[in-house]
Amino acid sequence: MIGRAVLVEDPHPPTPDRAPDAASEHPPGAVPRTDDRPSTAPRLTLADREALLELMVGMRTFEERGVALYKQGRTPGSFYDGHGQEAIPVGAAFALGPDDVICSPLIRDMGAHLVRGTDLTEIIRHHLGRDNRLSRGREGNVHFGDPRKGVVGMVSMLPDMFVVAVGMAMAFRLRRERRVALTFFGEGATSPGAWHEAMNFAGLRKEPVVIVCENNGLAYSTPTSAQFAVPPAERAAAYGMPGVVVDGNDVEAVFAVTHAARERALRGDGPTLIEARTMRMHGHGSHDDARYVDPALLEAWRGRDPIATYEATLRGAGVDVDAVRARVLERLDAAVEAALATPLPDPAGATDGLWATDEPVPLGRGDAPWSGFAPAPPEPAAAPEAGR
Amino acid sequence: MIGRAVLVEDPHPPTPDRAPDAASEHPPGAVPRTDDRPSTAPRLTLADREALLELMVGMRTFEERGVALYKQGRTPGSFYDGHGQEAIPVGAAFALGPDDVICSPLIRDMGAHLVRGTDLTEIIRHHLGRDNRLSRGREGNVHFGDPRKGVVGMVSMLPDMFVVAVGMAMAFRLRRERRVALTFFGEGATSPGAWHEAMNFAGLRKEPVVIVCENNGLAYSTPTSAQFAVPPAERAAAYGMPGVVVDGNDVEAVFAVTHAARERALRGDGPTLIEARTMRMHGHGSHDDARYVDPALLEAWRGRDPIATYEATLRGAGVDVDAVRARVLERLDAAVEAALATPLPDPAGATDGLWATDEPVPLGRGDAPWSGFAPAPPEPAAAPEAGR
Amino acid sequence: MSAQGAEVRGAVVPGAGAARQGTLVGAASADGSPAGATRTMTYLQAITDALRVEMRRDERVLVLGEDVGAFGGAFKATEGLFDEFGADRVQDTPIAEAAIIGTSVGAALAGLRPVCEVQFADFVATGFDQLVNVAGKMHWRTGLAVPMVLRLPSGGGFAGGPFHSQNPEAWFMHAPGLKVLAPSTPADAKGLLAAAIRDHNPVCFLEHKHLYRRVKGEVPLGEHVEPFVARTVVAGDELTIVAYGAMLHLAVEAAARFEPGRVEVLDLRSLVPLDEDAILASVRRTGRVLIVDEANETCAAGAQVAALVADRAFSDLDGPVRRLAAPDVPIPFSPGLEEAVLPTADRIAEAARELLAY
Amino acid sequence: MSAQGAEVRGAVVPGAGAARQGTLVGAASADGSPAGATRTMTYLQAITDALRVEMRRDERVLVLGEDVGAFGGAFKATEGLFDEFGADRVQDTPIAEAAIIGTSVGAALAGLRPVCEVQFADFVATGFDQLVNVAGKMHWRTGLAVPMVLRLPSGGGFAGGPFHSQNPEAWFMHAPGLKVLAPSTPADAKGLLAAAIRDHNPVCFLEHKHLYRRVKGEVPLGEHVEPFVARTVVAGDELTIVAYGAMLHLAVEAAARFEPGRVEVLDLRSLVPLDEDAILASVRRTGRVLIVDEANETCAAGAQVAALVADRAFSDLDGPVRRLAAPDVPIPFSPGLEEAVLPTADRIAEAARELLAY
Ligand SMILES: Cc1ncc(C[n+]2csc(CCOP(=O)(O)OP(=O)(O)O)c2C)c(N)n1
Ligand SMILES: Cc1ncc(C[n+]2csc(CCOP(=O)(O)OP(=O)(O)O)c2C)c(N)n1
Ligand SMILES: [Mg+2]
Ligand SMILES: [Mg+2]
Repeated sequence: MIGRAVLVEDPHPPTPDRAPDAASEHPPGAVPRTDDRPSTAPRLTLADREALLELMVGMRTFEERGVALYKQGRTPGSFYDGHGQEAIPVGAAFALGPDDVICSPLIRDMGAHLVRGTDLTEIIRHHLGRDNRLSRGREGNVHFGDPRKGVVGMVSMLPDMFVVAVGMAMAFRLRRERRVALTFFGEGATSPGAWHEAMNFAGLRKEPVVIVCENNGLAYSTPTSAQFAVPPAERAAAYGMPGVVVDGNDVEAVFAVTHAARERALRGDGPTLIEARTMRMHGHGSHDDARYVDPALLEAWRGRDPIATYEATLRGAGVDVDAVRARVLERLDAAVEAALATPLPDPAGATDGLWATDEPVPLGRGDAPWSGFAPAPPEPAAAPEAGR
Repeated sequence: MIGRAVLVEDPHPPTPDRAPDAASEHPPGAVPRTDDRPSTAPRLTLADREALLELMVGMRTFEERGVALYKQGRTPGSFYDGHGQEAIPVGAAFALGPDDVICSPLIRDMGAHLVRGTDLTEIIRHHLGRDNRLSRGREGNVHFGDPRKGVVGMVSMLPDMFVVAVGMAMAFRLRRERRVALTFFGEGATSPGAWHEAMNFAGLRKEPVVIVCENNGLAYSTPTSAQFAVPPAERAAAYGMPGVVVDGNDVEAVFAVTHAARERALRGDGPTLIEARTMRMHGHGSHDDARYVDPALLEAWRGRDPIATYEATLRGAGVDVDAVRARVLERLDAAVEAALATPLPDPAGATDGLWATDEPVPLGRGDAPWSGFAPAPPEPAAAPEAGR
Repeated sequence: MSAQGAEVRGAVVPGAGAARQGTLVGAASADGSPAGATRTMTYLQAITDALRVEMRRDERVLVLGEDVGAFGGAFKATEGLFDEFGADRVQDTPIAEAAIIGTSVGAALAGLRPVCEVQFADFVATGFDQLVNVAGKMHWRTGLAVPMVLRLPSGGGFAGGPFHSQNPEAWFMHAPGLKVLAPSTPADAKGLLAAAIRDHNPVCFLEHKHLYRRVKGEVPLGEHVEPFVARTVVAGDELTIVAYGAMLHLAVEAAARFEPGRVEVLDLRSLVPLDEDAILASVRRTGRVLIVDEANETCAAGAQVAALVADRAFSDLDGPVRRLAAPDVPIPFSPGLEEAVLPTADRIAEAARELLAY
Repeated sequence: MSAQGAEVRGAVVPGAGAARQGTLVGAASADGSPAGATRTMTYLQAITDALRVEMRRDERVLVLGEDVGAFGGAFKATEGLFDEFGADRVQDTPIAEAAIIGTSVGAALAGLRPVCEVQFADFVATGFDQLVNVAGKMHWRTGLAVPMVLRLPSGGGFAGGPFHSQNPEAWFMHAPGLKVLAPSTPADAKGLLAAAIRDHNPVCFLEHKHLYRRVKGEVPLGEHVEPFVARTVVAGDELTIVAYGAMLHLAVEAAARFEPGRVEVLDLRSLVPLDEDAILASVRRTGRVLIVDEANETCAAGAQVAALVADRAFSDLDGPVRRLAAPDVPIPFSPGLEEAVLPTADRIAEAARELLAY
């Protein structure tokens, strides 16, 4: 979806002015602070930066359309979006190499699927319950991943896929592969026991896993003050791993800390927990009007919208932001049209594919659009079709 | 079992010389360090100290007999002991008031049952699978507790009863009662997810719970180096609660930190995690010869035996140690004899009592032998018979 | 479906076990509503009403779970309770099912009566250990009662997909020491929940999400408890359809397609204890049985009912013991697929027709 | 009991389904043992042998669990593997069943073939969610295979008490996407475990602790896999006893009390997939069935078998579908109580006698 960016000298080192004024208090209310910008920041070319913007806009535009389709009654079940959190999945996934895996993008992480190059039409088909290669209609809303792109879809139980990611990372370590597993979850997902077990395994065995915790201040209706006593990043030390707080509304900051965490994992130094602080701007899902959120708080965060901010920056750097938006919209329109024209899955096949009968196919390689990666080597074997 | 000690002026403040030379490394190998003796140490009379010794000797003597009965084939199933760890359950339980609950004494905590005054004959009947009021033969080995004494017996799944203890403490808090729940577990039991959930609930809601983690260096065959990256006490901060390391072989030190933790909980300041460092001197159970443990390590720890050390101290203070031992042995002999004369439970009753049909009876009050507690008020209602 | 709900209410006919039915507490209730008064409520409102009435009646009752506080719960079952009873008795918890269940066990041991909510029944797997090993085994092992209720919004039919559609009741049935209830009507939802709260044992209370707002009915005001027994909903002589929860409504719909008096429909209401007498009495009389489960077929509640009938009513059987259940796959998201998997009134009627012709 | 083990080995008689039995791989194996060679092994040794052979054969296979490394596991099932294969392939884990299972899912997705051990099957409840929701549903949802084996030392009979005696297989049977195996003999323990490791799906492997050292038998050396089908262990014409795991031995002992040829004993071996054809073929021929479960009765594997028979073999039945199982209480510790609860050969024989007289 995003072309491989040309390597242009445009280092764009993270500057303190992009890190907003810090308050060490926990959101909601507090403006987050990036306290651990890696000293050797990775380079982002202007094309990279344009790609980052395009991906964030892609996520936002897709989700706005998704809400509309849901409200029109075209999307069965439920719909969730990550409005205002686009910088986190996009920035984090942008730091991944093609062999890395994401296990799994969560409820607010549509952008991560886009970075990896998952086909947008397939995603929409999936959401609409139409026949598709990602889920064959067996799953809906945020429950998908494209194994062909090195992405394993989530399950609902939080944060089960973090545990699975640690297992994938273990396999990479045992086979001495230069790959990491990246996992996403919200701050509320740090409360289940599975989180602790995954953290302990990862920290103890120094698994090459990059842990992105999106602290958006809320877990459904529950504020962080009713979720835990100590913010996630501070808890990382209890597992022998660094915890890093980053401004989750700053896509380049998220990219930089994720890049550093990946480098650390590849060096064999183990996992990093990245706590990306942000705010959930919409309801938990499209069914939730989030009346329980203080409007003033939302208003304050609206001024820090990751896309608007970045757009302003890039416009200043000469990017044709309108063209970016136009490209995104054109792709989306085409994809929605194609998806709506797709039939529902054949009910006759509802029960097939419970059992795997063939030798498992390895996960495929994801797109790795960051210019910092060398030209991509040829593709390995393809990943399996869903449920086949 | 232990008479209420007479209040004698013998403050016996903990002195630095009882805290062994410290090494901050983690056992096995390292000699533990008491880094948080409470500044206002509770007073122990000479009678209290004699009681502490008697309780530790009581545990040791009982368990030695238990091993013998097991090896003679009189004890079905398995047998576990806490040889060398007596100071922890005894010292910790000694700090509890009559209304406090223990939920639950674990695999090395026989001494806690003795402090609460659970009938020794019943305990032996339970171990032997004879009819008894604690378990009616439905449970064996370490799975018992006497609800009449404010003690809830353990389940095997680690550390499930910690979660339950947090719930009991919550009830105390909600009802504004001046009581705490004390829970025990080994360092290995800090790895399951349930531990994290319990820690989070306790720390977040400031439940009046006292958490005693017995770090004996091993979980079955697994050393702490394969269990976690960071010792338990250091992890307490991640839950907003203090973590205290104490010499688990020093009964008075354990008493003192538990007393302080209880006071803190009663003040409404929430839980404390006490990490009592010690060494598992026997196999995991009597079936395990623990060949995997370095003999030199055991030898080193043998010199720090909590009973031998304390005996020497108390002998110097004028306690008739031999009389203590004789009393313990006499009681044990009588109890074993009575237990061996007890019939097996009637198989006809094997399936009764699955359902509770009557209004639940509250837990009873435990013995609180420490002289620091005022004369005990009259007993409230009795607790239910097991399974009836 | 609300029409079906009405049908069920209208069709309650005295049958086997009917003598044991009805409201146990008929006197004027805590909130002063006159004895015998009713109001039309949804299944969901009836649940909230049960919680409110029992919380007023017994101050030991408290509610805990994710988002059950000021927000009123993901399905709004606890709406209004926070305002009335405050944060101590209506507690928002972190996301931690094992702790929700485990601290409830502790609170129950300490004399409270917790009613905890798992946001979707599917998530019970993350707290399963506390439920089956700690709560379920406690009384038999130690004599200590664990009076608590676990509310489990369960079931499919609305594109919830593999993680929001499960019917996990058979897991609980296979774990000794847990009572298991699964109401199909608003009045039963209230009466069984209230009775569960008063029970001295851990009770798994399966509230069918798909009935929450789609089924309405008259519900007694004030105190109302129902016994843990089955109820004959439609009387008939030639075939017994055994169902519970959402399937009950489909069974009634299917039964209505036959001449009156042919097909009997038995609503189990309680799975543990299972009303074996009512099941056997009905099947012995009709000689034919069809057992409907929304859950996955293998080792489901229906398998237990089938095994019971095949053993103890064998000599009265005029045909095979038939079952209709979801096949052994997760519940699919896409509505067409979901419908292909869940039992429907059509399929129930077809199976009934086959059996009647046997 | 080892005498019973011998009896079982001696009594293997060709019956329904027998054609599908036996060693699939008969050629000289990885460790160079000649084709057809066997050695007497305990059930436990056979398990270790399967692990060793499969680990030699396929470097993707790794073992993980609590104390499975240098210590060799609580039951010594992994003894010697650490020395041979090292710490990467024989991993000691922290006490964390969800992580043991969940990281195994991850490793499987990444191309390895983890065999993980839960120290006692009872503890599976603490990792239940990863098993049923992540592992079990994965392939159907996403098309991704999860080739992993969960070894579950299960069952009672040795004063293990309520937390060390469970037979949790029915929970897995009610969770779509998990295969469930329960061998009764050393040869099957090896052959089914090896086949489980080669299978591309998550497999719950129930090793009966009470058989570990008490049952010996000839076990093929080198590679040996068994198909997931039932086996007729004793042939008979008048009654089918369906059993698996430890109960199989009691069933054989009970069958031996009748004249040869009357009582057939079917060893299920695999619960998912369930060999419905073999069960139905046998029952249709004998007309009578007794199903024995060591697990708690309600919704057990036997309930599913009973439901199957009552539906699809109904017209061939000459008597009720009988079951013998543990009643619905936890398994007691004291030996006399435990014996009162678990099925015995006496009780099986008595039930068989009753049925034969029906
Ligand atoms: C184990 C578990 N329990 C409950 C839920 C229901 N649930 C879904 S999303 C959610 C809130 C998640 O909050 P957070 O992790 O902060 O993510 P966010 O929605 O804020 O992105 C809850 C409670 C779940 N998915 N998993
Ligand atoms: C959830 C769970 N998994 C596995 C076990 C098996 N098990 C029993 S004791 C034990 C070791 C416990 O070690 P630790 O907590 O350090 O206590 P210690 O034996 O050293 O006192 C294990 C693994 C268990 N009891 N619970
Ligand atoms: Mg959140
Ligand atoms: Mg230990």
